[in-house]
Amino acid sequence: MKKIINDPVDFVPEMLDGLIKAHPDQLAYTEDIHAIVRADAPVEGKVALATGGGSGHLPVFLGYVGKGMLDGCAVGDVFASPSADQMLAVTQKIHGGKGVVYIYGNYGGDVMNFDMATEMADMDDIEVRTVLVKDDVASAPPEEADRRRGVAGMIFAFKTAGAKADQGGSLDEVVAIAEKTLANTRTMGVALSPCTVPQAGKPTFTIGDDEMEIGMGIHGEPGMKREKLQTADEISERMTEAILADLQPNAGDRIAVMVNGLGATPPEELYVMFRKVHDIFTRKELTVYRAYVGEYATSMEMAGASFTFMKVDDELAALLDHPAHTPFFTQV
Amino acid sequence: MKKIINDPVDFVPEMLDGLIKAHPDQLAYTEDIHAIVRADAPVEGKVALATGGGSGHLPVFLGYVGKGMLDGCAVGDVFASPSADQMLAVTQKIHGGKGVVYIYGNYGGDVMNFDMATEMADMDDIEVRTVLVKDDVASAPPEEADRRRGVAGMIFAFKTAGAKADQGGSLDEVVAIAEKTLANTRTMGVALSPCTVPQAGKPTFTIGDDEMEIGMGIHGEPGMKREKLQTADEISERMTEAILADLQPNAGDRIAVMVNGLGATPPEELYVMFRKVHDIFTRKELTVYRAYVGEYATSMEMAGASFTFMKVDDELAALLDHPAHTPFFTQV
Amino acid sequence: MATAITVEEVAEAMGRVSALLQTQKDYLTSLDQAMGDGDMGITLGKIGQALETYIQQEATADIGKFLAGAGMAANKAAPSTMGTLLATALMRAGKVVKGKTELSSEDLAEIFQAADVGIQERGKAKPGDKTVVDAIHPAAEAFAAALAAGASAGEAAAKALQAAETGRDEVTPLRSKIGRASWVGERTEGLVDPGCQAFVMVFKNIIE
Amino acid sequence: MATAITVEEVAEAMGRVSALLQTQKDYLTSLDQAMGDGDMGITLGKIGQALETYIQQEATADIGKFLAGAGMAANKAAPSTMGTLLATALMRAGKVVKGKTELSSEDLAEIFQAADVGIQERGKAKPGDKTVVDAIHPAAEAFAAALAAGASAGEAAAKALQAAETGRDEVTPLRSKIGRASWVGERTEGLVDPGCQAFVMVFKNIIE
Ligand SMILES: Nc1ncnc2c1ncn2[C@@H]1O[C@H](COP(=O)(O)OP(=O)(O)O)[C@@H](O)[C@H]1O
Ligand SMILES: Nc1ncnc2c1ncn2[C@@H]1O[C@H](COP(=O)(O)OP(=O)(O)O)[C@@H](O)[C@H]1O
Ligand SMILES: [Mg+2]
Ligand SMILES: [Mg+2]
Ligand SMILES: [Mg+2]
Ligand SMILES: [Mg+2]
Repeated sequence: MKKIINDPVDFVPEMLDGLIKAHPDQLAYTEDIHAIVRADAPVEGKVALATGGGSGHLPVFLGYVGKGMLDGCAVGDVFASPSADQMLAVTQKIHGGKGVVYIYGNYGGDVMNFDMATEMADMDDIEVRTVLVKDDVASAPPEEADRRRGVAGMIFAFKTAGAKADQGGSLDEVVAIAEKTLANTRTMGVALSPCTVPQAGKPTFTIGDDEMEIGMGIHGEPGMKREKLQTADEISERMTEAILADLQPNAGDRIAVMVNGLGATPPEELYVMFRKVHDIFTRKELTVYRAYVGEYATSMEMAGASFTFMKVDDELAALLDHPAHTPFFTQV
Repeated sequence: MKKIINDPVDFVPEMLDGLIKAHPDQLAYTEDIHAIVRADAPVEGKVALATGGGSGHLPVFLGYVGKGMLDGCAVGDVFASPSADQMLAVTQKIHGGKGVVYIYGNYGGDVMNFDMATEMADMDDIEVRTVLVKDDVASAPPEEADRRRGVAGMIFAFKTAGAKADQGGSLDEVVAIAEKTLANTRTMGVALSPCTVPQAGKPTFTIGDDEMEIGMGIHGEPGMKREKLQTADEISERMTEAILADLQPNAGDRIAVMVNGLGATPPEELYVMFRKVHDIFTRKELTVYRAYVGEYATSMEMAGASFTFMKVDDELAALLDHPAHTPFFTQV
Repeated sequence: MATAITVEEVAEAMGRVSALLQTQKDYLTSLDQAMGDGDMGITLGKIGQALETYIQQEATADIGKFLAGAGMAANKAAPSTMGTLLATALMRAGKVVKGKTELSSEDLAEIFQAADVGIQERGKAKPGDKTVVDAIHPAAEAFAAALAAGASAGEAAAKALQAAETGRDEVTPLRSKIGRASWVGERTEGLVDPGCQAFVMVFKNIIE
Repeated sequence: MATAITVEEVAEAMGRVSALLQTQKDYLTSLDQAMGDGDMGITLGKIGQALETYIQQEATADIGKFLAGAGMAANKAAPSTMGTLLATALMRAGKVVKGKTELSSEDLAEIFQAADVGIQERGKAKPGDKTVVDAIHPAAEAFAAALAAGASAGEAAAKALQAAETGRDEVTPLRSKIGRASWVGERTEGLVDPGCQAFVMVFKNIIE
């Protein structure tokens, strides 16, 4: 896949520079441009939320930094963790006196560096709590759910926990909401084409013209199974059934649905898939509480999609409905 | 490029069905699902805005139907005009007693069918006014500006004219704003890869792995020139200079900037380009009044980008800032 | 080609054209991909399908009504540039022979001219802009001229086909001046105009 | 390998490793592409670059300080899994020889063990999970055991390399149990673990 870039080494800092210049009222950074915070950080008296991880997933992560969602995030190079230093810088800058919650995906590099940052923040007397996102049902069976990787489901946690913090929730309450959200959230994806890490210069994997990879991760990690490309309805049915088998909702339940494009797949195709999800839900007497169809967590120019379902009760529903305003996510 | 679709013949109706199901509070349709209107149409006492054209450009067109922007749109098959019938159905449904403004791109099929619809609406005593979008500087030289095609610049016209109508503007005033906006708006694009019309089944054009097409249209129409792929900075510089040469702003002018992805190009690359635009503007003492970086007018899974610049005065700036709320565009 | 043509014969010719548009879909698309957006085969194929259905359902002896109805069906099926022009041509043709159950050679000439004028009015292209007008306009003129000179309808049709082909070939080296192809600029020079080619194919099929 | 090692020698070895990481970038990336996200060569290459700069700028006789500083530079340069583990290993190694300007064979064994333990604590992988631990852990053990049995540092290093290679090969047929590769499941069976391979390459380079 061809890219519009300059020297691959400059890709991430140039991208971040562009982002800050495009959203000067919303975003700012510490001394290190990899450590990005809300322009009005710290919000005194509010629990602060931070996330982080590799670049290449926009709007994840920094597209969700703003009112009603995150206070800051540290981003590394493409698909690479930011450093503990950078996470610490974000933590220090956003701390509004009520503690900081880290919500991020279950990836080794990120976990180790956030752990180091937590140890360092502790020396600054900043209370840090961690909620790991492990929503991808394709990455491990239910018995080993702790091993699952974190993908698009994190956005629902940013949204509800961010709303709770915005409403004045305590550190414990915000953490509890993030955990409750993730306990009710599951994701599964499919990829049709690879993506290229700019500095690697060639695609992460190869795939036949008539093939798809069910269960692909958002870094191009091989998925569960390589198969012949199926129709939108077949793919949608399979992913929906796989997630529902894990989530086990009851008839009458309300479920927030995210149909997420991985990069190259156009919104038109996402809506064709959403239609099928909606039909299956209707058949099973499940209600689509809110639909999010678009690009929410990507792998640069990868073609493919993921479905995320979140079972909501009145509390989560209200938090999901709370307004938010960030560079990539505005809800009124 | 692989697609997640069912029978290609059903692509557009299924996509539309998904869209309506995802946004039931915002969108509705007449008897024909190709004729889409605001859920609360008609808004009595407001000038109504309509657009239309082929499918495959989401968020264009129906992503902009909603409060503060459009009242309705008719969409055809992929890259094909809707029928005069469908445009008439939209017109009848959205008419709130103060007339209807058609704002759409300068394409033969669309023009002929909107003209037919206008003739039919006239028989219903609905006053219809037409503003053609001709913003693509690559499609004809300034002397033949009337021949230019309409691309992403139409979104600025939807925004400002929609705001004017939302504020109670008269038919003449809304038309005047649309025309003023477009008189101050120019676009230019570049494509790196083709897209495939589902029913055609193969890419609209072929392009070498190290080539780009400067001036490509959003339907895969060949552009001005096939060249070796350049860096993000070089491409950005060229497109910026070409547009500015046509727009001829003065030092100190405020310009709204849209860096638009055509489909497969990730937001990361768009921000790398925006950074360069911002730098050039700073050098030339131009101010970025507002930045829109993302996918605003696409060609399905085409890789590439377009820049749209709109020179604003106080009036246009205020209309651009007016809130809007549609399925793909929310501004607070 | 008989001198007095009934609605059955019109329907039969339309049926043949419908089949042709569907079988030549990919070829027409490939022409439009070279200098347009690659949808002409798809849209004309759809119109072929719609006309096929229309022929089967419509039962009227009024050739004018039959043609106008076909035009409306065509516009609904695929309102692209060529689709809309074809629809316009059919509607205009229907208008001039409204109420007739048989067509004379002179009626054919009128139909031809109405289609030609309708296309020019709707699309605003002039001869030489390199559009379908450059095939249909000389063809309509040649048909009328041949009839006036005493030729049979069949002979006139042969002359018209020749004129259409010549028209098509004359604009091939030129640059497209209107429509989507005009944006392709100099790269259209030497490429056959898809609309001209479609007209020649369809007309050849009608008169054979 | 001399028995008393100075900071210059440590820096020299680090310089060789830095060069190796940069030249083997593509190879390491290809290993990670097969069962991970394909960034290991990039990140280790960056660390190589950062260490090269670090060596040139840092002037201290304290080997402990020198190693810990290298760890911090490495973490900043590329905090991926392998990068962070390498950084952790360097920091822990620095800690156990803090203040020393010369290293004995016993110091080397301590460094080795501190790196091994540090990696296990930070990454929480156990032997058999198919990670770099399966190369470094047996190597550290073999090095200490050989020294205890009276071998020279050079002989112990050779044994350690052998143990690392064996460890790497023993887990190759297994399925990855932790980290990104664990999500690839059975398809990792038979593929060499990139972390193990990187360790073997680096260690071989150090002792040669
Ligand atoms: N204004 C016009 N008037 C007459 N014919 C036109 C006009 N514009 C384009 N054409 C014809 O239409 C053909 C393309 O048809 P089609 O693919 O349906 O167009 P589009 O995809 O642009 O809607 C051209 O080859 C040309 O012959
Ligand atoms: N938890 C862990 N503990 C120790 N080593 C690990 C762990 N997870 C992964 N590894 C090692 O890291 C290697 C991959 O490194 P790297 O590409 O940097 O990881 P990532 O891209 O996932 O951050 C694996 O081959 C494995 O040897
Ligand atoms: Mg990685
Ligand atoms: Mg078309
Ligand atoms: Mg066309
Ligand atoms: Mg990796």
